[in-house]
Amino acid sequence: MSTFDNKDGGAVLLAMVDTIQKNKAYLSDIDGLIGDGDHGVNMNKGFSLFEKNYCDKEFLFSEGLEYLGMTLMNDIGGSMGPIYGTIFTGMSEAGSNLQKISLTDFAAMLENGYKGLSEIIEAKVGDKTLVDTLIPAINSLRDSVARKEDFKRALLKMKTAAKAGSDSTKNFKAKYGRASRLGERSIGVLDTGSVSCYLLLSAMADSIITLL
Amino acid sequence: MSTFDNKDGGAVLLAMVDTIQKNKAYLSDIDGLIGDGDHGVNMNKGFSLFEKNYCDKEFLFSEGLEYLGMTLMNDIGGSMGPIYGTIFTGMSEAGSNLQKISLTDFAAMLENGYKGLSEIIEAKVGDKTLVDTLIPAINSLRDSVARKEDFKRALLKMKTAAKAGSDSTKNFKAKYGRASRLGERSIGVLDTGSVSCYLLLSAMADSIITLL
Amino acid sequence: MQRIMNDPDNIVDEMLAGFIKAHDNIVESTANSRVVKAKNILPDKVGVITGGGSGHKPAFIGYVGKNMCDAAAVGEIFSSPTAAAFLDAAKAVDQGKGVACLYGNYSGDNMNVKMALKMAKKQGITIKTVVANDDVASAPKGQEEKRRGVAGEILMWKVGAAKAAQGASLDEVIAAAQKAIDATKSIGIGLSPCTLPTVGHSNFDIKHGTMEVGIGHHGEPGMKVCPLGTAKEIAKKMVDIVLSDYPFKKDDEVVILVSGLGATPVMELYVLYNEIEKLIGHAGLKVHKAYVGNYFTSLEMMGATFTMMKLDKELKELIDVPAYSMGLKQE
Amino acid sequence: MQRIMNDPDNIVDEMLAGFIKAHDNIVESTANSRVVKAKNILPDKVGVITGGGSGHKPAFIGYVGKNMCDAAAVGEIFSSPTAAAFLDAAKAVDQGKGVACLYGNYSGDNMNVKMALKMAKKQGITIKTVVANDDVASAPKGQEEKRRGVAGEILMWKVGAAKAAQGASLDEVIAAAQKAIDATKSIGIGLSPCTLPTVGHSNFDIKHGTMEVGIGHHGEPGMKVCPLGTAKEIAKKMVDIVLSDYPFKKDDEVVILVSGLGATPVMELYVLYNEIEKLIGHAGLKVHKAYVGNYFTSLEMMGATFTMMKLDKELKELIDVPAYSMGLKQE
Ligand SMILES: Nc1ncnc2c1ncn2[C@@H]1O[C@H](COP(=O)(O)OP(=O)(O)O)[C@@H](O)[C@H]1O
Ligand SMILES: Nc1ncnc2c1ncn2[C@@H]1O[C@H](COP(=O)(O)OP(=O)(O)O)[C@@H](O)[C@H]1O
Ligand SMILES: [Mg+2]
Ligand SMILES: [Mg+2]
Ligand SMILES: [Mg+2]
Ligand SMILES: [Mg+2]
Repeated sequence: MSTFDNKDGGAVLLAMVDTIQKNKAYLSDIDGLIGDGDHGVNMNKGFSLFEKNYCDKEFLFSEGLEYLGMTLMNDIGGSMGPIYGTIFTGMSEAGSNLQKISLTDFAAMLENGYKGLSEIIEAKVGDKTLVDTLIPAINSLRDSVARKEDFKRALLKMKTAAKAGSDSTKNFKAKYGRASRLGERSIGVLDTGSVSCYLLLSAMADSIITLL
Repeated sequence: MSTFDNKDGGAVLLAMVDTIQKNKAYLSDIDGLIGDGDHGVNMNKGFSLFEKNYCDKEFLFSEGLEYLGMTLMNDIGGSMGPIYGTIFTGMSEAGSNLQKISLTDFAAMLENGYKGLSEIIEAKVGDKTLVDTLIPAINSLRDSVARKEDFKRALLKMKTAAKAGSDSTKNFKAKYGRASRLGERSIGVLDTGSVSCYLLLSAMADSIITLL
Repeated sequence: MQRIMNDPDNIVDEMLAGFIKAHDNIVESTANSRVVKAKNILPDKVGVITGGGSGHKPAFIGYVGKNMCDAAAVGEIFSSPTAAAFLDAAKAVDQGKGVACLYGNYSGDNMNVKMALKMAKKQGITIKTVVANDDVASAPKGQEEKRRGVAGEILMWKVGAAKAAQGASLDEVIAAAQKAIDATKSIGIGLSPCTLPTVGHSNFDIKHGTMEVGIGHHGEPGMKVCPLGTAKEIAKKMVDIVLSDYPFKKDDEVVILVSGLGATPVMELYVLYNEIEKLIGHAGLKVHKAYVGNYFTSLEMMGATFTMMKLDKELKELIDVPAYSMGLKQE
Repeated sequence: MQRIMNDPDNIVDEMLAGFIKAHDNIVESTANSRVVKAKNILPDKVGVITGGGSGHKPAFIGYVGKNMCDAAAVGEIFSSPTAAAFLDAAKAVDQGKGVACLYGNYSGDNMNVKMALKMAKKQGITIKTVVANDDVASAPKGQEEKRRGVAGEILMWKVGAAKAAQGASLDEVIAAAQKAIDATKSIGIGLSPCTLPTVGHSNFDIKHGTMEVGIGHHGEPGMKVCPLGTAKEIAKKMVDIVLSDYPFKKDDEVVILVSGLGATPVMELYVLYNEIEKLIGHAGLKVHKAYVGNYFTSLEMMGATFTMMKLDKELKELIDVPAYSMGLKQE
């Protein structure tokens, strides 16, 4: 199948929650190297709150993204609240009228998520932020759409691209967030936001694949 | 000679100033072991101020003690101001009508100094304070008076008694001042106030001997 | 980490509970537990709100009170409040005359305020903003819009809130607050780092015997690390940087604010002010009013900030309006 | 030692110069450079003075002001002012109705005040004293006269000064201040030591992960060293010690003062107060008023003190009198 049902997508959200919870310590540890060591804590707080508030409710994939996004925005604050909140609510917006979600739809959703994000942050590729994960992922999906590739294959390629994007942050100097304090000394270490972004995209991909 | 002229005694005061200035670092170092490390600084401040204000004035021994005592009391504060201030003004009071100062007079002066002190502090022999120096010195002088000893010999014996008294503080547990914080751990170290008291008595003795 | 706390994850909420109980004559809680509101707000006036991360006491909630901010949104330590908190703060004090949101230039705060503005618009509430950017060390001259807000925010709040208390319109309040922050320059020096309770160790260091000139309120990097100078030398550095960033001129009247960063003994702030005041005098400026104390801290960082605001007739009058908040009480 | 200072030997004088410049609406200097006096003292009233070592900001000069102390004698850091300074403080505020000298129980202060009293007598000035001894940790029950004075002094000053402002006689002022301190009990916990500027290193240590219960304001030894507890546990320890030292009874109204020792972030003081307030509530007491902040510090020590005063009608009325000093401003 080359689509999945929007109404089955609740599972995708739970997979995203799960990966954040499992990687809480890992994300904080990476943040500890050049940031303030709280990224896993921050993310876990928001995702677990979403889980707590919505675990016994039924929702579409697009609705779940809206709920998660609003939870992050309304209860987390900081930078992560608006950043991931904007991405997820942006995705939700672009998918809200869909019954079935195709590769083209999913790519459009993620693009709309980034569109919202780009209105509130300045970071570009190479600035050592989660943008370094998000943009390669979006480009990979866009490319797969152009090539009319299979949804599953596209998702697997997106994972690879996101991973490479996240890994690339090792080579960059941080320009935003607390790591920017270190300047040159931030080189050689992953950006924790790019890792959490990869983990989330990866969880989405794996979970969607089971629904195809 | 068994007396010295009160009017020659200004030199004794200068010898006292000199010993405090020379031992500033030493006294602070001892205080640093179990106190707050400022005894040399405190003493030097007071004695040097006295020197500055009175170095070009003529004064009797008894007057000089009054000036020094008042300087300590009026400009130093803390505990040292009133403690040494009281001792010196007390000595001055008992010697103020004398032209010549005999061993008996000197012993009476020091005793009167301690009398004033005992009205403002509670420390007794064995409490690891300058009282451990002062009391043996006074007892030694009193003993020499009874034995009708020569002034010089009495002063030399007083020095020995004062030194032994100061040394004895090593065995005691501090009960007053900041060293009391350490309790048992204050044992094994000299009390800095007992050392400054010994140095002052010693300087007085040596200087008086040159006037006899 | 020698801290008086229970669960570090709850430190902000517990602090708020204690704060509201201790100052129930000045502030009260609202339906949003992360919004603190002044008691007895004057009727029929423009609302004045602020908000920011925690760990800066008295900022931000310490500047909620009579003739000061009407409400503040509270974030986690060193982390922006949520958009919802900014919105709820505005809603809690809106009397139909609009709300001035006066906050500091940090990316998290900018994002959350931006989103709050969107939501407010949908709900028919008018919020206008002034973004404090008084920290001259955080971007070069000419790029003032990139600069962070630091202790100068207090003077911005004082002025904006006093204007609102006088019955001014939203645009007038915004104009006064904007004028205040435009006339206000700050510089900080850091002498020791601080530790986030949730993290347990500091994520930067300041070597003994050195100081970081231009450090930010969360340990953001300064302009340079220098050997620790005397109070006189520190004052000279700070005054030079501030004076050369703005047309402060002979005979100008100024307000000075010297704030500790947390752990520096207040005695030293007075020693520093003593030196600063002399230099200001030599430059021919007149100190109209001085605030010295722990006005805007960064947990237990050592160091101080120096802030100077150039007065005109309006700013002077507004600075002199009495105020009564936890962090600023003035007759 | 990361300090903002010039010559450590001049730190007190430079601090005073800065303080008097910054607060020239509240205080003024006197002929004795170590005596700070309130501006515009009410005519024809009993004088109220205090004095103590430096390094405790806002204490002592921060409590000189309107309806607070009329003058304070200033000592070196952690060292008593001179007898002459106490005497000059008294002379500066004596209006022929006598002077109440309200100070803390330390051997240096006792000696110097004693000598000041002698000199005052010779000069025909009547000084009566109240010696604060609120620190329950510093001597066992039954030996209250040996106890040190700590943050409770602030409540003693508040009460004594308010009484004097109401036109009371010297004996009435002394009686009110004595009643205040007799009804006031304090306990401190230390979390980190402090360093005297003239010395350059701390002369005691508090191991990480431990706290010293009952520590004094200069690092005097406490009752015991315990593992560092949670805010809840710390509050429990402090409240238990204070409640059991005095007949605080159900339905008593009390004033609570939680002061930081210097470097503990103010946020934590509110977390602590939040716990203390709950325990006080459980004990059936009613908090009439709470002061939370850095009211009586010890340079950059970490830790906090908890002080509680039991009110009667007179004390309550006096505590509620408005005041305006650098360290305590209240409407
Ligand atoms: N201004 C910004 N623009 C883009 N990304 C940012 C910005 N600030 C932070 N980030 C991202 O957030 C991550 C850190 O998140 P987190 O640790 O939760 O927040 P904080 O930096 O406030 O502690 C960084 O690794 C980076 O990817
Ligand atoms: N209450 C006291 N009674 C007697 N002697 C004291 C007392 N307090 C301090 N001393 C003496 O003073 C000495 C310390 O003096 P100094 O270091 O100048 O003062 P401080 O202890 O205030 O730093 C001690 O060694 C002790 O001999
Ligand atoms: Mg982080
Ligand atoms: Mg963070
Ligand atoms: Mg000392
Ligand atoms: Mg000492």
